[in-house]
Amino acid sequence: MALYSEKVMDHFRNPRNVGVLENANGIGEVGNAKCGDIMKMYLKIENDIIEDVKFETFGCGSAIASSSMATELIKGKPLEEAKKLTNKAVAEALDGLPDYKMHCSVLAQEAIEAAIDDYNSRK
Amino acid sequence: MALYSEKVMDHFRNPRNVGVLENANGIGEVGNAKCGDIMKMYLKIENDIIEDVKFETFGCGSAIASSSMATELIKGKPLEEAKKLTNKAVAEALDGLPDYKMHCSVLAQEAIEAAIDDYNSRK
Amino acid sequence: MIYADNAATTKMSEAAVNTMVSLIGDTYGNPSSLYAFGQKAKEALEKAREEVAEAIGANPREILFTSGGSEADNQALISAAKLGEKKGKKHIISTAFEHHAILHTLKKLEEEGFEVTLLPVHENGIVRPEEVEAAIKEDTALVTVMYANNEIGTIQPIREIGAICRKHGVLFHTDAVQAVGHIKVNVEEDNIDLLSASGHKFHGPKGTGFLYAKKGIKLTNLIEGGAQERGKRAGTENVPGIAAMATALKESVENLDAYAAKLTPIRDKIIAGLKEIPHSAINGDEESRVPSNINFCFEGIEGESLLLLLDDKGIAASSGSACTSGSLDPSHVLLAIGRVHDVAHGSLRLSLGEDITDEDADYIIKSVKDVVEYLRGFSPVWRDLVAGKGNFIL
Amino acid sequence: MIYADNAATTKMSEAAVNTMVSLIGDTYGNPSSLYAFGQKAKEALEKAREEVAEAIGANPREILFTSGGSEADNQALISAAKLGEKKGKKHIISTAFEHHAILHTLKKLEEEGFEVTLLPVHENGIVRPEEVEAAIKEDTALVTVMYANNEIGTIQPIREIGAICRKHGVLFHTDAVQAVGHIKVNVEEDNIDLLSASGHKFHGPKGTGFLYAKKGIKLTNLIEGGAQERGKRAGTENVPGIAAMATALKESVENLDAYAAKLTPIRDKIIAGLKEIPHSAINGDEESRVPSNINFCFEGIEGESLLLLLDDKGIAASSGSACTSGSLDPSHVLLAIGRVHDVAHGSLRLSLGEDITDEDADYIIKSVKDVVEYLRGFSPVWRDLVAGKGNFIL
Ligand SMILES: Cc1ncc(COP(=O)(O)O)c(C=O)c1O
Ligand SMILES: Cc1ncc(COP(=O)(O)O)c(C=O)c1O
Repeated sequence: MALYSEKVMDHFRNPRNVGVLENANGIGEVGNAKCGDIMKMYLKIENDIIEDVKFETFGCGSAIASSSMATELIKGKPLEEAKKLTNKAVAEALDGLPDYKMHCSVLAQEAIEAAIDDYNSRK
Repeated sequence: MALYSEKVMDHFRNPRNVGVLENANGIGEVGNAKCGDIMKMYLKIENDIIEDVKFETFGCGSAIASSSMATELIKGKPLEEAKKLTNKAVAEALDGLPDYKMHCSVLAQEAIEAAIDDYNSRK
Repeated sequence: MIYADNAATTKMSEAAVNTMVSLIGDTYGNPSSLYAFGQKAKEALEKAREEVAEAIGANPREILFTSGGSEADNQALISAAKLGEKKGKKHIISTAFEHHAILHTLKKLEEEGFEVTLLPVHENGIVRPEEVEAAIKEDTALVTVMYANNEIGTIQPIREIGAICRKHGVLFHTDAVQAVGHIKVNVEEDNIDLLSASGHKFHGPKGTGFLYAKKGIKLTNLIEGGAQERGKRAGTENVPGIAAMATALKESVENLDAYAAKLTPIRDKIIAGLKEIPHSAINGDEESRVPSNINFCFEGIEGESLLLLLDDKGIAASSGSACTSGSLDPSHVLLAIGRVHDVAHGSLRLSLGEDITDEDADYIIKSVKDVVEYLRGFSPVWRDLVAGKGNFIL
Repeated sequence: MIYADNAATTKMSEAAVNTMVSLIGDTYGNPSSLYAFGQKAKEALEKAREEVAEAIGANPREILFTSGGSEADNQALISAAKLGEKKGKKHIISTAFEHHAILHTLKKLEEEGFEVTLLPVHENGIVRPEEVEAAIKEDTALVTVMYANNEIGTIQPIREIGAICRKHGVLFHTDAVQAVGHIKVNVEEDNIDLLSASGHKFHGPKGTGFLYAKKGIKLTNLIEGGAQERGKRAGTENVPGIAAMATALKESVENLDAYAAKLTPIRDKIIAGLKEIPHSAINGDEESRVPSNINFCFEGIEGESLLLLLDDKGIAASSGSACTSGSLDPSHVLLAIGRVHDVAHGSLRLSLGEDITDEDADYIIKSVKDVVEYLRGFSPVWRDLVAGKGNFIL
């Protein structure tokens, strides 16, 4: 009955893979400040593997936690697998999100998709 | 702020002149059971003086207290004075009545009036 | 003092007071606040909702907290009326002896074009299910029948009425203010769509209550504003009060059997004792009656004076006398069961609490007898009856 | 914990708790009951009414107790609308940044055919009396302007607005929920016809409030039923709660000067401290502001995450961020003073309590600075701004 699960609070308080990835070869940004959520994903993809990933987020607790969890879920994974990451998987890995915060997990999925699209477009 | 003044409660708890006056020469009854108040006044008038008075009342606390006080106010008084007894005087002598109970003092006045009328009609 | 007016209000239970005081001290945050301290209040609120729901066999999402029984009654009726109106249904069935929170709301709805049928409650103070069924029309939007009457304590055939309403697809509301916490109430088994209750009637705090609305029934706000209570009742939630109400309800419901076992014989003893008073009569069915309620009419006396003299003897009770309300008419409930004005004025309600003892019962019987006799002693009405001028009604 | 969310709710004062607990124990009777025990409750109720009336310069007969500020707001507006309607007046003037208890009720009235003008509150969050006057029309039934805003704490020129309303014979209501008990409010001097207040905002209990209605103004019931509150608000009165509210109000009003003397410098110190944060801005006028309120926007960050991290540091605060409400739009108050969405999301409200210390202020300043810097550290918005992609708004 707390606002967020322990997992969400952990990822919010100690976000993994936060910051800028200088040598990223796929960058995606979604959301807008007007709506109160922006996520930016930096991917370093090599041999179709997500070698490294970082994120920056302007947003609420669950937006930060969702980005953090999403990076964890794809880091070191094959590109094909990362492509298939769903917002539901992110939310589940966080032990759930309040209904009205599900859009944060959607943003995380979309940020990764955008970054992969960017990577593909650079090839 | 209690429901009734001390005076009302005193006259309610220890009604003066309660009962039937066997040798009454003026009897008045007003009100009706449907409305929840009936007062009956018994007067013994001699030489235009209220020599004795008794009452019976079916009614609420303030009805009983009003009858009691009314009898006190006229007992031993000249008939002319008794005739002039107003409900306001009864209520004032009781240190006031709640607004919605003023009709009880009116009944007391009317009961005395009726008893005097009865006395006059017997002459 | 023997407090025998528990239908008017009850004393808060110790457990309820403890819940309240502890939350006031430790959990005073606003449940809408995000920080942990606010969320603690939210948890207390939702725990209370679960407890209340469980006590009446509902789902927590079906419980809306209000400021009392009156507010719940108003909101239930307004909501059902709005829903009916949308479908062109503007007929409401109720009974002649509902609480004013129902009757006055119905009157307001009548002014807005609704048609209201008030069913008779007969001499025993019980609505007949077949009469409910017969009154249902094509455009009936709602049936609202109280679970137990507040003055005469009669329990209504709610389950049967509920079943009839289900059969005809009509919404069914019950004002269960005098039932919840006193007799078993289960919204599922009793086929109830909407139910009102009030915290202070079952040892919870004053200023608390709840409305049960079966899943799918859209409520209309009485109070607009913040998004509290799923947007259906604005205002910062009285968390300590609500949680205390839940504590009291849980306690009461767990204790229902013991409550009935303790009170029923004492109630019946007092009834038997008061029946010995000549020209008296019990009001309302003797069997289908909450364990706490005793209601009598005594011919030839008036209720307020009876009450005040009982008060002097340390007994707190109530009356349907007109004089207790400032109106000219005695209780509409007593009139509805066929008591004529003359005797309806002379009524007495005793509503017992769990702390009543057998000695209290003896004392009550004796005191009522004494006071009735005393008042009859100078009642011109009584004198005439005894003298054979006019007939006894009772 | 430093509780800096007193605009959301306050802790009950010790005196208020004592009043409540003592009445719950000794005076739990129903004030409508005739016996002495019930009349004792009635006395407590009427004493509370006197205390509340005195605290705002009213007559006891002008005070109606409600379940809170929202109910009082709803009833005030509905009542004034009904009165206006009778005279063919169906225009209401209010402001863009009222509480939702007002705005949503106005919306309901609009649906019923009323015309509503919402005045601007300008950058400083203050309504201009001359704009109120200019908005008054032949058919204006009511002007309703809050006394102090709940988010940005700005105090409105109530007395001037009241005088204008008197001049034009228009009813004037003020939602004084954030003012009563915090700054001086006097209905007589301030030319107020209707005023709403809420107990839990000045250290009284939750679930209590009151509506002041100047003598002669006929109220419309929100809750129908019993004859409580002169027939204008049904439901068994929450005497312990009401009396506790009166105790708290009396205390607060007696303490107003000390309260302002204590809080104002601490408030201003925090404001000065937070201004040091680059690209931040205070929301609302700095002078005409309740002593407890501090409200800032910080560019490049979002409010909810700010709040949660302050919570981790033991500071309970609030935000107008959309994420705190589950809606998509940030606070309508911040939008009303001209903050664009982008920065309105990044707002923080601190509302101080009397127990705040100078050290607390230092700690709050440092904590907010740290958290804002930390969040900006990984905010893509901030990165872009710093990199010169886009312009700073603040
Ligand atoms: C200005 C204002 N008006 C009305 C209210 C509503 O008060 P309550 O939540 O007590 O109903 C509040 C508080 O939430 C408020 O700040
Ligand atoms: C049957 C019934 N309905 C409704 C109410 C109203 O409850 P409250 O006074 O708590 O609003 C009462 C009690 O007065 C009642 O007995």
